[in-house]
Amino acid sequence: MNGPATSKVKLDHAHCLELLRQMLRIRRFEEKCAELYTKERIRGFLHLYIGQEAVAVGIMQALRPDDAVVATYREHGHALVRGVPANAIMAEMYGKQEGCSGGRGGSMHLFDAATRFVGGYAIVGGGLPVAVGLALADAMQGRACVTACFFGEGAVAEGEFHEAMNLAALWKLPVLFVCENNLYAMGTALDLSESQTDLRTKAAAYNMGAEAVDGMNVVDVEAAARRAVGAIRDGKGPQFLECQTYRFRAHSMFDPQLYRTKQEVEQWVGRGPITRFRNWALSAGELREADVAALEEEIVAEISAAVEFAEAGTWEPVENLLHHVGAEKRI
Amino acid sequence: MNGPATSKVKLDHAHCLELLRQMLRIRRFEEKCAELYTKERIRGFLHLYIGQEAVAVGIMQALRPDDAVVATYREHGHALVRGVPANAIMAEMYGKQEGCSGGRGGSMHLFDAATRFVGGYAIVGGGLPVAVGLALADAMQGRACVTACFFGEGAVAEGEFHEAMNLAALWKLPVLFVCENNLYAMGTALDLSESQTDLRTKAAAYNMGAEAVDGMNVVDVEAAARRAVGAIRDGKGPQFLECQTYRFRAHSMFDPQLYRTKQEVEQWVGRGPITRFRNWALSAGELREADVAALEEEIVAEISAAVEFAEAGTWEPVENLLHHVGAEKRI
Amino acid sequence: MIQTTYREAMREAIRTAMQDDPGTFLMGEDVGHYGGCYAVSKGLLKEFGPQRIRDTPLSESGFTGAGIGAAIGGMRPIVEIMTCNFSLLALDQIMNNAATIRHMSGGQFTVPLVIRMATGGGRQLGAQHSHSLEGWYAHIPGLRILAPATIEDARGMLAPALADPDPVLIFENALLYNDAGEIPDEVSVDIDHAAIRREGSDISLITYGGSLGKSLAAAETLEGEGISAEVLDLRVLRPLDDAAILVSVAKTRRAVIVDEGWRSGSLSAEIAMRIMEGGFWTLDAPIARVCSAEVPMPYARHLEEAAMPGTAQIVAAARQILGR
Amino acid sequence: MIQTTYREAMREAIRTAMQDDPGTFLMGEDVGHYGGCYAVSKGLLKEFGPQRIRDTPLSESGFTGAGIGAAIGGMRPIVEIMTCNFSLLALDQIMNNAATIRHMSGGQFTVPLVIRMATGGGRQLGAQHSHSLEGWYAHIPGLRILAPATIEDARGMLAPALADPDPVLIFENALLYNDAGEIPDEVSVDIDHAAIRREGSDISLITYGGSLGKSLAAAETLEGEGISAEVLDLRVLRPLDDAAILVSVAKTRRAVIVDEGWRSGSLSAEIAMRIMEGGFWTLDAPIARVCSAEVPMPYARHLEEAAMPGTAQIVAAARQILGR
Ligand SMILES: Cc1ncc(C[n+]2csc(CCOP(=O)(O)OP(=O)(O)O)c2C)c(N)n1
Ligand SMILES: Cc1ncc(C[n+]2csc(CCOP(=O)(O)OP(=O)(O)O)c2C)c(N)n1
Ligand SMILES: [Mg+2]
Ligand SMILES: [Mg+2]
Repeated sequence: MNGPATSKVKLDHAHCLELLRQMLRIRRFEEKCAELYTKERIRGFLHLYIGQEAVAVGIMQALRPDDAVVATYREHGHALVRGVPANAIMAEMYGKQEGCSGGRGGSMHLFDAATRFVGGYAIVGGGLPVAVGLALADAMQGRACVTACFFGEGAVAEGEFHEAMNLAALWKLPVLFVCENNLYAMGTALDLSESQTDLRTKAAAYNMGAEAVDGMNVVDVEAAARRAVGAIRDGKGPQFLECQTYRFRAHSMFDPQLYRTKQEVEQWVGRGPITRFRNWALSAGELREADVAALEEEIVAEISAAVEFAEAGTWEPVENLLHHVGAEKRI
Repeated sequence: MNGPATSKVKLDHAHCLELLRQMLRIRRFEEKCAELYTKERIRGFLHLYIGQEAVAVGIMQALRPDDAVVATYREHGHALVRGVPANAIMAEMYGKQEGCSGGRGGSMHLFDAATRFVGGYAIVGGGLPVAVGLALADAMQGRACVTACFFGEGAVAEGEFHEAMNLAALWKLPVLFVCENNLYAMGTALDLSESQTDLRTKAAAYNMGAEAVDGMNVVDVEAAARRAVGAIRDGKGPQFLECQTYRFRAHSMFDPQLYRTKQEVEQWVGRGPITRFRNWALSAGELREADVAALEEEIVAEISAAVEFAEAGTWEPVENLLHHVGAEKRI
Repeated sequence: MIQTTYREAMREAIRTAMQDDPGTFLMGEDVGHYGGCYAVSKGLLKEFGPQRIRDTPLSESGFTGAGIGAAIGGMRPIVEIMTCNFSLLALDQIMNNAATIRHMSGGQFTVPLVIRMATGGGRQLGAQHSHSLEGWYAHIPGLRILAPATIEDARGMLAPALADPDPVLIFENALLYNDAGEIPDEVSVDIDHAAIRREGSDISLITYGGSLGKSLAAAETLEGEGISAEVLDLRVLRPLDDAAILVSVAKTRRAVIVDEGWRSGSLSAEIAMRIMEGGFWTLDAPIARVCSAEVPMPYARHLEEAAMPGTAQIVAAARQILGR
Repeated sequence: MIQTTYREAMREAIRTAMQDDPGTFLMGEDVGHYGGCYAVSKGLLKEFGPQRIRDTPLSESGFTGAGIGAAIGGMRPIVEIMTCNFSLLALDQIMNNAATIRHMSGGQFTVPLVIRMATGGGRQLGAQHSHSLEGWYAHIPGLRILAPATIEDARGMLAPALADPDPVLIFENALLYNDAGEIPDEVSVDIDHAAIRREGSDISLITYGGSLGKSLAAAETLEGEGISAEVLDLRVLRPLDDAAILVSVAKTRRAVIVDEGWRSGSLSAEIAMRIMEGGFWTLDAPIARVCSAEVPMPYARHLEEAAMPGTAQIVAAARQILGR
């Protein structure tokens, strides 16, 4: 956990604690989600982020409150780290009106105006043009904000990726394109979806700055994110960041995972971002076992509170069915 | 007209005559079309190829009869050189049932099964995926054919370009992507549509072989096409060829050309592919004035015959309106 | 009164919208340097500059989605898609994002976006450039669909569309751009109601967009035959102004719907069904419709004419209903 | 008879098609290594290899267009688009190319392509994964639209679809994949006609796809109330089997149309209009319809259920028409 990459990251006790806290919050939150899904409290599709936590946590360190975030259907982690209350996220997964999208969106469509979390999008690639537009609005209104846009490597093949990348670069818009390369799009390995698997070459085709980073190393991700966001704020235009990571769980709860071996998964789990960072922080003396134990306790409490909140949540009256289709005056 | 580029091109009298003949056929044919458009014999949109003749002529030299061609709405020249009879093309522009598309397609949709001319497509970028599919069909059926796919530089920004390029490269399909970079997409200059204007970098993003060539030099284009098609036939996968050229006329007959200066146009007209090649061939002694005069005569004859044919053509009975929507048995 | 054309009226509407709200900008292919593929935005680049009159690359999905994001971000974008034929490339952004984001976010984020596009056939542009899809778009919840058929609506519909907190699609029939006529100095129209363009008592001709002129011409002819036809211009295709439709049919007890869309699944069917649902017992005869033939548009002029609704067909349909 | 499921029947149909014609291949996202997003193609990669069971990148427009080109080139491709929600990304290829190339080329080039996609709501997948667009696609000339609602049709429709010289779209309602039942050893069905799934004399319930089961259940309930409901499964949404619709309504003189599409502009309107055009005088009551509410699909289960056609609503609509 050293070398130039870490240079810009102040790894003091407080920060190490924060990085670990956020990664653990995601991990424990989603483990609970998986459990609740089997109990049918959460329905629909459930895409777990477990294994990729270092990406969302590392990137978010470089963002300010007035920046915007656009994510995918695999966005619980991003929403949590961005500051969307666990209560509101869990209630949304339950479909309760206390949810962050009022129960209308569900797991794939978390939204939160307060933190400028502009959505989980479930059409692969569909969020990218929206992110470009958010950045355009910021630029035209003279707001020095960045829009961080997360997507998987599978989205790179979509025409919307191509059009959004070109537009952002052409108009020098403040967008951070974060490609979470977890090697698979559902069951399709990267080399079955891209003729050129070095994704930085894509950015080059748009004349856009690009970097690839070990997405299992939260410090490297944070450092890279700070460099990229810094470049964007310095007016160097949009940046592309490939975070090389891995999805430990199935694509969704319906995936038999015929496309990869147990061994491959185990190897990656061994390099897990949380274990790795925790062990390093402990050995480096930045954290003590007690700190970690305290964190775990705090997080267990937060999550059980979230479940209670969701359980206690209420169903939107069915008479409201046609709400939120258009402005009230129009319906 | 020498250097390595010409190495593979046998510039004897016969071939020089042929190259000039084809370029002149396009030029004269379209000059006639423009005239007929003002007389309202030809209707709809009319996109002239004048100025870009060296591209279609140079590329077609590298194709065999069993290869396929996919083009755009600016495709009269491609169809002519490919061997679609001038009579059938002109009749199509008239909307007569003797036209190469039976009068159903018009200027933007020339088709001819006999020469595997699989169409003019009027949705920018829309022909590319079709070309990939034609190549896939050839590959799966063990036919050693190449599909030449022509499109303008404006199409490069479309998602369909991105998806088609990746698919072709991923599956190593025999497609020759010919990008006719005439610097403008209607009135939009390349630097207003692409953040990276070196189009070869696009091909690199798909791991596809690419070359840029002077599209005003028919010999250079032929040489590049022979190299690219050779590579494809040698199993090296699809190739991308950027032909740098210029459109002498308006985008369509409705274009006031506010976006470029007369001087710019004149400069390019000075470098015109026909004048340039004719003068070279004359000075090189490959052609004599008498040859050129004879060509002009022959072509004038061919075109007036085409006009006569079109004028004499007949209107499809209106009772046939619903024909060609589906197979007869289905209607 | 002002003497103008449909094209100039639309340009004036854009210009005043740009002047009234610094958050409004126009984005699309060739809206700037070229002057607009139908010359609607001619001169605006010079007046407002490249920041607010944005030429885009050929990326319908990309810039439509950017318009959605910009609208969420506080701007009031006008996205111009050259023609509805190309809007198919942006349909994911339109249906899956523009129409759903308010709903998916539980009302937290709204998309005050206006998308303008040319529509319709009749210019011998063939099968890929002649679609008339506005009625088809009217199927999508979360969108408001406008079809300005008069110069006044061309001038007046944009302002309320921009004021609408939700996405509004404006379909401009390309054959109307050259229509010339007079409009009031101050145009103020709503985007909620249909409008009776001609009063009548024997039969209702219900139409919109490019077919209004043909319907009015048919009514003229019918009058000569002693048939009093009312012409209702829907103006707003979604949500439909049911009341106006039912009131007219309750009066005339007969209707012909004129719709440039392909017959099957065209908006004409929805209108007929609404009448059946709301006014079945007032009908003296089954409703008839005149639509486009179910064929990709042929290039040949005589075939294209035969494929599209024509005044003669409208007159014939009306006569038949009235048993003449 | 064979005991099977809708999913297996579809897989069997693909397998036999692949065996019968070396020119047939399957192409789409995750059809191979993943086994198909709904496990329809599970095992086929092993059996036929990666040349004929092609995993594609996430490029709906690209591989759909490639399917069009391959069909023109002599193959008989089956393109799988995971769900109709994503097909919006391929609409340019479907409407502007697949549906028009035969016509634009004056009949020289044909597109014998089959596109399969899952459709429908009811699984709490929210606003971007719950569309039911088959009725909407039925608007497009040049396409044949199929909606297999039974295991037998799941097994039998693919062969004639592949034999068809023109593009055929098959919409598989995702809620049907687990349906289990018996089908004959040899299934042979056409792709031209509607089918009466239950005889009746008092009222016709006209439906298709995912709503067939609900309509049959409604008929069951109605029978208990002494109402004899006929259930007509359209099967083919384009071209519609007008004769079958008119014959049924001529017999029952009343109809309820059940359609999972959003109400406005759904296929239900077209069917009603066809009845009005062809059987107005045989109607004893206005036609009613039960459709999806005009709202992007909400995630919350109770709201999703309220948004979609339900058996109770069908029963209520029938009762009302019959004045019970
Ligand atoms: C346009 C589109 N096509 C297909 C799908 C179905 N689908 C959902 S997620 C997914 C894989 C996406 O992979 P990637 O972009 O790498 O993200 P990851 O799931 O790995 O995080 C697919 C094919 C979709 N949601 N949208
Ligand atoms: C998808 C789509 N968008 C817009 C248009 C309108 N249009 C027709 S040609 C053209 C410019 C294309 O430029 P380019 O690809 O460079 O080809 P060129 O006309 O220069 O030969 C445009 C915008 C179209 N036909 N298709
Ligand atoms: Mg992935
Ligand atoms: Mg160009």
